[in-house]
Parts: sequence; structure tokens; C-alpha cells
Amino acid sequence: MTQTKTLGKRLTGTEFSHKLIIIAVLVLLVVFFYIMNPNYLSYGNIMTILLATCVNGMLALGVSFVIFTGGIDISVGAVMTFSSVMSGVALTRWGFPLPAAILFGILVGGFCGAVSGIGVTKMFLPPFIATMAMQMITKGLSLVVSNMRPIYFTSEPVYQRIATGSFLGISGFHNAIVILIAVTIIAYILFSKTLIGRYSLAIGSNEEAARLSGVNVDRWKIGIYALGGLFAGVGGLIMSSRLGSAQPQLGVGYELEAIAAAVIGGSSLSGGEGSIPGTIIGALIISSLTNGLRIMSVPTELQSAFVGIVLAFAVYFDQMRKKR
Amino acid sequence: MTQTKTLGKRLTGTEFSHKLIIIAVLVLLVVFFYIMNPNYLSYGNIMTILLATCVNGMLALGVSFVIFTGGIDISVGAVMTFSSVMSGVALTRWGFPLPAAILFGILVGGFCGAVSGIGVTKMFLPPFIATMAMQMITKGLSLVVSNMRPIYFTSEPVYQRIATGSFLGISGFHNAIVILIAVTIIAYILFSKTLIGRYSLAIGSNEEAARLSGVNVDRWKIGIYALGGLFAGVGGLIMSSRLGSAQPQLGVGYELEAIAAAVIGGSSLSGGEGSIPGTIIGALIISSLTNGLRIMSVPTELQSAFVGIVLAFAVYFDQMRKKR
Amino acid sequence: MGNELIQMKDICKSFPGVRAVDNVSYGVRAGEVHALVGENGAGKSTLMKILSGVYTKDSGSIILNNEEVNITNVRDAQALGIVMIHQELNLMNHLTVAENIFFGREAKKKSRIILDSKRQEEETVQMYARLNLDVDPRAKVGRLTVAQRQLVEIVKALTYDSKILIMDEPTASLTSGEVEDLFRVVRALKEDGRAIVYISHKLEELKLISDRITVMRDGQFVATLNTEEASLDAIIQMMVGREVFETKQSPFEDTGAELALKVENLNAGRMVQDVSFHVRRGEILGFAGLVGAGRTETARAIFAGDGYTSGDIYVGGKKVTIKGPRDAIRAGIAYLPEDRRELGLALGMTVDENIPMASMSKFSSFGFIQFAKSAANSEKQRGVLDIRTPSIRQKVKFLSGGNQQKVVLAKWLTRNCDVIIFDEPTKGIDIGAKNEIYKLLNELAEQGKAIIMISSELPEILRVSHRVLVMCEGRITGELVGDEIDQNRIMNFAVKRNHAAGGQVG
Amino acid sequence: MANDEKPYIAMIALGYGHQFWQAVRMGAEQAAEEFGVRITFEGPEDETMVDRQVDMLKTALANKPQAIAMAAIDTESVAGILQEAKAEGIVVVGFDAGVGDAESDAKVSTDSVEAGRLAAENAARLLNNEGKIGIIGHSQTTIDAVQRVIGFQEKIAEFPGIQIVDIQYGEGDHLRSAEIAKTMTLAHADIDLIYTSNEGSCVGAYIGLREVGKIRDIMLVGFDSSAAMKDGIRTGEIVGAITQDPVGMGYKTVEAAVKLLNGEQVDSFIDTGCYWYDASNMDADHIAPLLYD
Ligand SMILES: Nc1ncnc2c1ncn2[C@@H]1O[C@H](COP(=O)(O)OP(=O)(O)OP(=O)(O)O)[C@@H](O)[C@H]1O
Ligand SMILES: Nc1ncnc2c1ncn2[C@@H]1O[C@H](COP(=O)(O)OP(=O)(O)OP(=O)(O)O)[C@@H](O)[C@H]1O
Ligand SMILES: [Mg+2]
Ligand SMILES: [Mg+2]
Repeated sequence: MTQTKTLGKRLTGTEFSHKLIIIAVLVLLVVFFYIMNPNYLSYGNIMTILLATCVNGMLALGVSFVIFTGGIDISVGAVMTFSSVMSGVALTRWGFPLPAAILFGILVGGFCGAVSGIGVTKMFLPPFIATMAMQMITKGLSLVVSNMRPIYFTSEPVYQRIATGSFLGISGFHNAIVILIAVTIIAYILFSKTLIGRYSLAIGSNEEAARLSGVNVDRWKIGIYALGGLFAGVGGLIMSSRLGSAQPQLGVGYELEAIAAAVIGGSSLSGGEGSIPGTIIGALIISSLTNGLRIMSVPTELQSAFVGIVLAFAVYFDQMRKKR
Repeated sequence: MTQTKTLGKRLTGTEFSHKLIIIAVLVLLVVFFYIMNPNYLSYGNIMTILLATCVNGMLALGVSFVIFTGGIDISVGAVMTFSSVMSGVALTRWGFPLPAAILFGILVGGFCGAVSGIGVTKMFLPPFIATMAMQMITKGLSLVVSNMRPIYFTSEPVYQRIATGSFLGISGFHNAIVILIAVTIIAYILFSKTLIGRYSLAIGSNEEAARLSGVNVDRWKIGIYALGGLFAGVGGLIMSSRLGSAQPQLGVGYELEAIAAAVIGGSSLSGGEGSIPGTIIGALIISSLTNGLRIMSVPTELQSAFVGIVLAFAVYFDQMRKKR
Repeated sequence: MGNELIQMKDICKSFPGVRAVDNVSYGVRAGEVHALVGENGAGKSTLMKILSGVYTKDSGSIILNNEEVNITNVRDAQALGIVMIHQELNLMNHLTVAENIFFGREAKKKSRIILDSKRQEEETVQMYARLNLDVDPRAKVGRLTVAQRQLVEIVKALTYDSKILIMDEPTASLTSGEVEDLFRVVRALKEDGRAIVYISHKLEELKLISDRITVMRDGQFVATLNTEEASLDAIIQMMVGREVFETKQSPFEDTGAELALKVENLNAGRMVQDVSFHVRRGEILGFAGLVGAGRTETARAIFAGDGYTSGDIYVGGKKVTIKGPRDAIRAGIAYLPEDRRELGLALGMTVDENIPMASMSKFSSFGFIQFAKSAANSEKQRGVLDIRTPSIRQKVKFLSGGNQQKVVLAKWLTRNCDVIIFDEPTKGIDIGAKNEIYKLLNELAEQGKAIIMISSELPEILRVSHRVLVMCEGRITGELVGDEIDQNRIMNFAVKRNHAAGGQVG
Repeated sequence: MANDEKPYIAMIALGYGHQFWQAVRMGAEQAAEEFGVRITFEGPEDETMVDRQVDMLKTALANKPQAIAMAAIDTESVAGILQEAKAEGIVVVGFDAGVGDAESDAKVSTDSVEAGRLAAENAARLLNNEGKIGIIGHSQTTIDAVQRVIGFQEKIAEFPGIQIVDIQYGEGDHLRSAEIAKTMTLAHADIDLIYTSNEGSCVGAYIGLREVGKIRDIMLVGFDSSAAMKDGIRTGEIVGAITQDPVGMGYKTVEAAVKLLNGEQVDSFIDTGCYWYDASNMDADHIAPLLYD
């Protein structure tokens, strides 16, 4: 029985080793870029990297829950844009007060997610198709609603400060970063301490077993897709606050990066596996890499190739760990 | 035990009903657009639709095999572009004779696919990550190799005729359509009459079981990804022949449409399910829909929303059939 | 010993935290059936997976025909003529029966590229005929019942021209008729000079089929005996390391205890027709029948509303409408599916995450999970059911088959329902654990729960049930109470295909 | 189709959702109303989708237009189809990037190389012929995007005291361009001016520079127009930008097509010009109408 005991300890140990590997990848990247250009680790640039992580990180958090269930959400980029547009419309056209407009925008994101979830559960659509439809629909609606023009929040100077204001007056430490940290903590609690996290993994691990255990799988799934939409809505808030406007054409390709962050962070696209800290580190890896390549003035056309190679190897090392 | 017999018989019947449903969706769409605008069924426009199906159809065929295995290939668009660029480089810079250059381009596609396959099997990368890396890498390489300029095939007037020449002199009946039909037949034979089709379904159905039966799963998977790449290469040939040039920045978003065609055609993204005729009909649905909306002069911003809604319902009807 | 066709010497194999096989030697002669027995998790499957190339050994040697061989993957083993029927079904559900059987060795036309489906199908039918079975070779395997799938596995293995055939619990979900057919074929193979490894928890079978028996315990070799010289009791004692007491079922006094579940004229598709029955608190109701009799379908119609078209269900006297598992669970019905891997467990999750799955409301408040409470319960269940796991934080997929079944049991014990439907509860479970499960069924009944046990193992039905219902082709064909319960009567009802005599039960 | 009587002009642009194209469309619709013709206006969602645009052209032809007005992503790719169209008597007018010379009856556009040179001239002036420049482009392949950069580089090469130290491309995506601008200031701490090749790049760089507090230290030169850019220019945070005349371009395109349909003569090249604007002249009569939101 002593054996059993140590074993138990050892096993819980392996749960951390995943995070160790991707943290190591992150550290390696940072050290490499630091050697290439010491400015990389200047306070200003660290803040730049963190700020650049905000939108993608937010989308990645949202999509993570969906990925845990074994689903996928390729609409997060378009939904993010749509919710920022709707928030802008509420503010500038319908005369909502600012907090109401912001809340409305985030809720629109949640609503879009819920609709995808209904498509997945009640219409039996594969998540890829349900969210692809949602992507196409919100893309169109963003253009129609905004009349294909950016919606400016210039009338509300507060709006810009939501993301870009300095937290506690610390210069360079933008509110957006604080929001990302706060949302990450919320996501972490939701994931590891509450039913939504437990059920998202259970559904991803064996949906039928969950159903036969009396879990209302459909309702939870709709909730999880809605949660993903809410996160996209917050992403839209940060984005439009940074830009001072809602840009109806933005967001293309953001979903791939968000999914990539989750997968680098250890989520399996077949569901049942993954973690919130992993996802955030995944998002950080992507943005530090992109930032570093730009700082090194690597020609744009080569940057994507480098990112691709590094991502492949980051995941490779992580897979090697699992094999061991 | 006669029961076993009847059970089996009853089930084989349902296999056809899937194709009936999506054919019905296609017919409904066509009839609807014809009523809205009789030009829709003019000979010229039918050919336009078929020609517009060629590239997406080709990519969809290739990605289908990968989807059958339970994988996904999001690099097909970028690989298509890369192989057309390489074919252009071989022709114009390295002085390859035309047939060699074409073959070379297609083989480049196959090679890229094989590399993705190696990533999936030997590096244990999730297909999403392996092919995302491939997408990023080929995207970058296309730009670098082409020096960010289209490569024109104007020196080889034959080249354009490969896709756009008239088959047997029938005006409007382009060679590309013939190529699509031929490739579809080849894909169909590969799928239903040879080991590669059998094994792709088997791997998607239960990879572990396939391995335990002594099948070299890794080798077959690499072969299947390579096959997908070859189809993308042929897609690149048709694309560049139609355009008279290799466009190094083309292909963004094409993978989603190709995957959508396969899924509409009844492929399950978790593998083991799908068919070649289904995929081609899926591709036809997408292009007839897009074409029809344009002919009805639906504002561009709304087109994508309509496509999204129709796709969702097409798949919904198909799912209802499965539930019954 | 010297004349063994294949010998495994001093084999060791560890998994993270587990010494699955610890210095075990084992061998089979040509023309012999050598049984391998042991408790769940004793390491039987692991040992044989090493032989068939699924796992690589940590140390030790394998000697075939007096020559050391190196087996690193399945194909190596196949090339040496070693074939294994796996305990967990390893079939491709989307492929047909014939495609599965010939998988990896597809028949091809003369061109050597185009597949010859027709020939495969014909040969499949012939293979089945050797087992006295009929088959539609084109049926998709995913549509078959578990038992039919197991037959596919067996037929598949038989088609290999193997020198050494390893059968890991091949009869776990077969009925006695099919088992007899299988044994007939096994004997023929034996006569033919093949070496056969036979793993089973059905110890009665060993007498019928095996020549020698090797016992393993906790990954270690215990003994090898000649079957004629071995007594069942001795084997059991070697397996378990202690004595096992068989409890005889005491009759249930139908003193008008409260009706826990009553089902009237239930219809669900072709396989459930006009099924009516009841079960009282404290009673164990056995559901017997041949494979495909519709027992699983009946249970699922009650529990999950599958294919349900008409009929009334009363729980504790109150009529309930059941559209899905949630309704059933709320009404107080639990169901343990026969296919635990596909339906019962989240394999990638831990023991502690699976056990509370059906009762999360008990282990959460305001959506927050109460981890300490959940862990306490899981530890308790682990103790009660003797779940062999290094820790409750072990992932379920790393447990042996029998222990996985216990986790499912723990899940439903935690939920504490009034009516519990067990579908093949001891499938793949070792004799010691089986006895514990029987004891548990009795205890649950004594606590006033109503138990329905679907089982294809007649001895089990005979031993545990207070009352037995027999099904055939979707109908209840007979009911037996107390002393009436015996093998012959059950078999008579089980093949009663004319529907004249209704087994109507009030 | 009740309005079969009205001549029908199909317009196919390089892109669609961007303000620039919507401004072109506005001008075109204005002209359509004035001249009593029917127009449709479409474009691919992404300015790289050559084949999409070819399909659009073919579909448009199925509706039998009297005239086609087109800004081809790749002129070669549509040459054949347009030649056939011309042979059937359809009028072909190129606008913006235009179509091949052989196919077009008239071309209404801005010379992008010239526009890039104009930006460079002003940049050199602002730098007093000395300093370091970074460029944020929006596409490495779209022809006018490339020309805006080439023109700029060509002209800058005439000033030995000025160096271009970095060129990055941000797809016209605001956020990406913002990140690029921020890293550029870090990689090249001594950069004096950033030139951006379209609205998205400019606004993105504007935001990025503001976020790192360098907006006034580093001069920002933009391209095109939008409410955000106009604000920035008015406050001097963006030192100036080049604008084309998209509304005029749309208008003149339709006008030229109508004239050609009526058998009138038009110039084969109608220049819609490009203009430097900054805080000092943006309200002037000749500039203000060219700026759009
Ligand atoms: N892949 C694996 N990873 C980790 N542990 C494993 C793995 N496979 C088996 N084990 C462990 O090895 C031990 C032996 O398992 P094995 O499956 O060989 O038992 P068995 O004798 O076949 O039991 P059963 O009768 O229940 O099938 C068990 O403790 C099991 O938990
Ligand atoms: N998904 C399905 N589709 C069609 N027929 C099915 C399906 N599942 C089971 N059947 C058929 O229904 C019949 C009853 O199966 P069921 O599983 O209820 O039998 P059972 O009495 O529980 O037997 P056992 O569990 O011992 O296999 C079988 O003939 C089987 O072939
Ligand atoms: Mg076993
Ligand atoms: Mg059953």
C-alpha cells in the first residue's frame, strides 16, 4: 500500500509536467529573443506583448470550454466583431448609457454562442458547421448593421480608457491586461471548481455516458457555447475600446489563432482534455513569438512560416511528454 | 439467427437515403433560383457554376480522405497556392518543359501533404496543428518564392487552355470541368474499391483496432495526407490555368469551404463516415448557392449570411435523416 | 515443459505506478489449451499483449520453437503466427462484418489493387457457417449487439492461419449455445496442433476446454496445474489468496412489499413488444434470454426512453413519464449499461470524477464542486467495492476491465436509486469480485431496493435471482419463481418463438 | 425584372467592405441616379481572392449587362473573359486598379506610384531631408498596395539623408498594424516617421503609437481617409495623409460608361488624382469633399 501512496503522488505530479513543458517553450522563446534584442524584455515591450495577448487570449479562453466538450467554435472572431458593432450601435444610435451598451454587446456575444449551441444540440449540427454558419451570419450582420462603416466611440472618451487606460496609474500597464487576468481567473474557477468545467470535460470525454448519468447534456452544451460567446463579447469590448471604434470587417482568422492557443496549451480537439492555464500560456507563446519576430524585423512573409514551425515543435515536445 | 440476416439488410438500405437528401437540397436550391431568375439555368451559367466548383471540389475531395480518417487538413488552400507557385517557378525560372512543370507542381502538393502526415504520425501532432503549421509555412514560402508577385504563364498559351480550353470544342464546356469529373471518378474508385479508402474509413472508425490488426497505420495516414496534397496540387493547376498566373496570396479561407463541402456531403469530422459523391454534391451546393445569390444581386454583405443559414439547414435535414 | 511451442520467460512490464507483470514465465504446447486465470488486474491481458506485440516487454525473453524471437509490434507477432482476440472489442464500427474480418488482409482482384468485396463476403459467410451461425456480411458492425460483435472478433481471429491463438475472455458476452459452438471450433484447432491461450473468468469453462491452467496474482506467477488435477476451489484460492464463500440465495418472501417498479404493455420498436412486469422492493428480478432477446432494449426503453412508443411505467405506485435518463434517475431508476467503456464511463477522467457523475447536485452547492465531500465518497466506495486503483485520482482508462465495472457500480451506489437495473453486471469480472457483487446485490435488496439483473450467464441468474423473467424476440415468454427456477425451464422459455403463450405477469 | 429598360452596369471592385469601396459605390450610385441607369456593385471580401472575382464577373455576365466596370485584382485573369464580353458589344470600363489596356474602353483611376511619391515628398519635407522611416503596408501582393510602397521607396531613394529601416505588412488589420507599429518603435528606437499604406494600417499605427506614448515623437503619414484619421490629422497626431477621390472615381466610372453606351467619346485615361492633406488644408474646398468617413 505504500507503493499506492507514492504512486498517487507521482501521478498528480505528471499533471503539472505538461504545463512545465509549455512554460519551458515560452521561456526558451523569450530568452532567445532577449539575446537577439535586449529590448525584447524591456518593460514597455512586455506590456506590449501582454496587451497583444488580450484579444486572442480572451477568444482562446472562450473556445477552450467548447473544445473541452469535443466541439469547436470557428465563429469567435466574427462574433467578437459583431458584439462590438452591436455595442456601438446601442451606444450611438439607440442612446444606451455606456455600461448598458457594453453589457449589451457582451450579451450579444453570449446570445450568438447560445444559438450555435442550439444548432449543435437541437439541430444535431456538427459544431464545425453550426459555428461556421454563425461565423457567416455574424459577418454579414456586422456589415449590414454598421452600414459597412466603423462605428466610432469618440463621443464617449471613457470607452477608450476601458482597455487602454492605465491601471492604478501605472504607465503602460493597461486596464486590458487587468481584464485579461481577471477573466482568466474567472475562467480558471469556472473550469476547475464548478460544474460547467466538470461537465464540459465529461461531455468531451464520453457524451453518452454523461447523458446516461442524468446530465442534461444539451442544456450544458448550450451554456458552454454561450460562455464562449460571452468571452468573445469581452474580447470585442477590449478590441473596440483599443481601437476607439467597432470595425465591422475585423476578426478574420482570429478563430484559428484562438484554437491554436488552446491546442498548444494542451487541449485535445477530440475533447475531454485541456486546462485554462495551458490555454493562456498557449496564447502568450503565440504573441511573444509574433512580437519577437517583428522586433527582429523578420520579413513579414517569413513570419508566418516561423510561427508555424515553432508551434509545431512546441506541440511536439508536449506530445513527447505524453508518450513517455 | 435469420434475424441477423434481416437486421443487416434493413440497414444497408439507409445508406442511399443520405445522398437523396442532399441531392434534394441541391435540386430545391436550383429550382428556387431558376424561378427567381431564369438566367440561372442558362447553359452559360450552368457551366459557370460547374467551373466555379472545380477548385473547391478538388480541395474538398482531397480533404475528404483526411476527414474520413478523423483528421482535418486546414492547409489545402495554402498548399494549392504553393504548388501553383512552384509549378510557375519551375516553368518560368528553371525552364522545365510544361508537362514536367505541371507534374512538379502537383508533386509539391503531395509532398506538403506527406509532411503534414509525418507531423501527425511521427510527431504525434493533432492534425489541426500539423496542418495549421503547414498552412503557415506554405503561405510564407509562396510569397518568398514568388517574390510576392504573380507568376504569369503567358509564355505558354497552352497552359491556360488546360483548364479553360473547350472540351471537344464544345463552347463553354471547359476542360477544368472534365478534369473535375475525371478526378472525382478516380477519387471514387480509390475510396470504394481500394485499400486507401477502406483504411481511411477504418482509421477514422477505430485507429487502435486498425493498428492491432497489424496495419501500418502511420504509413497509410501519411499516404492519405499526401493524397490530399496531390488533390490540392491539381486544384492549384486548375486555378492557375484559369487565372493564367500563379497568385501567391490566394487560397485564404478555401480550406473552410472545402471542409464544409465534405461535411455537407455527409462526412463526420470524427471520422469513419462519408463518401465521395456526397462531397462533390456538397461542393456543388455551395457553388450553386453562391452563384444564385449573386445572380439575384443579393448585396454582398448578406450573401455570406444566407450561405451560412442554408448550409446549416442542409446539414440539419441530413441529420434528421440519420436520427430517424 | 520442454516441448512447449512458445515460452515466455521472466517477463516484466511496468506502467507508470503499476507493476503489471512481474517476472512471469508461461508457455503453451502445440495442441494444447492453456488457460490463464487471475483476479481483475492480475496482469493476464498485459502478459498476452506482450506476446502479441501490442506492448513491448521491459525485460525477459520469448522463445518460439527453441529460438528467441523479438516481437516489437503486432505485425511481428502476426508474422510468427501469433494472433490475439482482445478483451475490449477492437472493431471498426463503421465497417461491415466482412470488412472487419478481413481487415489488414483484404482480398483483391487479379489487378491486385481493386478490392474483392464479394469474395470476402462469401468467405465470411463460410466462416460463420463453421460456427453454425448465419450472418449478413454487409451489416455495419456498429449496428450489432455487443455479443454479435464479439463473435465478429472471434471469427476474425479464426481466419488467421495462426499457430498460437490467444483468446482474452472470448465468451464474456456469449450465451451457452454460442459458447458450445466456439468450444467445438477450439477443439478442432487443438486437434490441428495449434497452441491456444485461454483467458476467462468463467471458471466452469476451464474444465471443459483447458488442458493446463496457470494462475496469476498481482502481476506474479502463482502456479501451473494440470486441469484434471486441479479443483476449482483450489484455483480460486490461489487466485484470490484467501477463501471465497459462496452465499446461497435465500428465497424472497413476497409479503406484498411495496411495488417499486411496474411496467405495463411497454412497446419500443421491434425488440420490445408488450412487455409487462413488476419488481418489488427488496427483490432481485433476473432477466434471462438469449443474445438479442431484447433485454437491453427493454431496459433502455425504461431508462432512456429509447424507441419508446407506448406503455405505462409506475415507480413506487406513481405513474411517470420517461423521456430520457434524467427523468428516470429523478424517478429513482438507475441503469448500468452492458457496454461500460462506451456508455458507462468517461475513460479519460479520474475515478473521483466518474463516481459522483450521476449525483453532482449532492456534491456541489451553487455550482461549485465540493471536492472534499466527493473525495470522501469516492474513497468510501473504493473501500466498499475494493476498487483496485493506485489512487482515486487515477484515470479510469488505466484500470483493468473489472475495476472499471466497479467504478460504474460506485457511481450508481452513490446516487442511491430505488430501482437499479444491472445489464450484465459481472461481465469480465473475476470470481472474487463477482462474489462481492452478488453480495452487494443482496445487500442492496436487503436495504429495500428493487434490483433488475439482466444476465446471459445462467449460473448467475440461478444463483442471484428471487424471480426470473425470460425473454425471447422482444417478448416476455415466461416467469419462474423460487424453486421453479432451473436451467431447463429457462432455456425452454428462451427459445419459445411462437408467441402463443404470453408470459404475462401482473 | 421591371427595370429591364434601364441600361444595366455591373461594377466589380477589388474589395467590398472597406470604406474606400463604399465611397466609390456612393459616387457610382449618385451617378446612376443622375444618368438613369441601374448598377450593381460587388467585390470579394478579401482583396486576394482572384478566382472569386472571376466568378463574380462571370455571374454578372449571365445577367447580360450593357457595361462592365471593373477593378481587377489581377488584370490578366479577367482579360479573356472581358475580351469575349467586348466582342459581344459590352462596354468595359476599368476603375481603380482597372483592367488590361487592351480590354478597357476607358480607365478611371489614380496612379498609385504617383501617390506613393507624393507621400514620400511630403515625408522628406517633414523630416528636413534627414531621418529614419518605417513602413507599414497592407498587402504584399495587391497591385495598388505594392505601388504605393514602391512609389514611396523610389522617391525616398532620392534623399540620401533618409533611410527606410523596416517594412512590415499588417493586412490592413487595425490590431495587427498597431502591434507592428509598437514593435517597430522598439526595434528601431531612432525611427522618425512611419508611413502607412491604407486606412487600416494608418489607424492601427496611430493606436499603437498612442499606446506606447510615442504618437507625437514619431511622425505618422497615412493613406486614405476615415473619421479616425481625420481626427488624428486635425490634432496633428497624424502629420498628414494621401487621399484619392473614391466618390469621384465611382461617379466618373459610371459617367464614362454611360457616355460610351451613348456612343460618345471619352478619354482613355481619366485621372482622379491624389492629394496630400494635413491639418492646414483639410478643410479647404478642394480637399474637404475628397475626405470621407
Ligand atoms: N495502458 C496501461 N497503463 C497503465 N496501467 C495499465 C495499463 N494497462 C493495464 N494497466 C494496469 O496493469 C495491471 C494489469 O492489467 P491487466 O489488464 O493485464 O489485468 P487483467 O488480468 O487482464 O485483468 P481483467 O481480468 O480485469 O481484464 C492493472 O493494474 C492495470 O490497471
Ligand atoms: N442500434 C441498433 N439498431 C438496430 N438493431 C439493433 C440495434 N441494437 C440492437 N439491435 C438489435 O436488437 C435486438 C435486441 O438487442 P438487445 O441488445 O436488446 O438484446 P439483449 O437481450 O440485451 O441481448 P444481449 O444484451 O445479451 O446482447 C438484437 O437483435 C440486435 O441485433
Ligand atoms: Mg484483461
Ligand atoms: Mg444486452
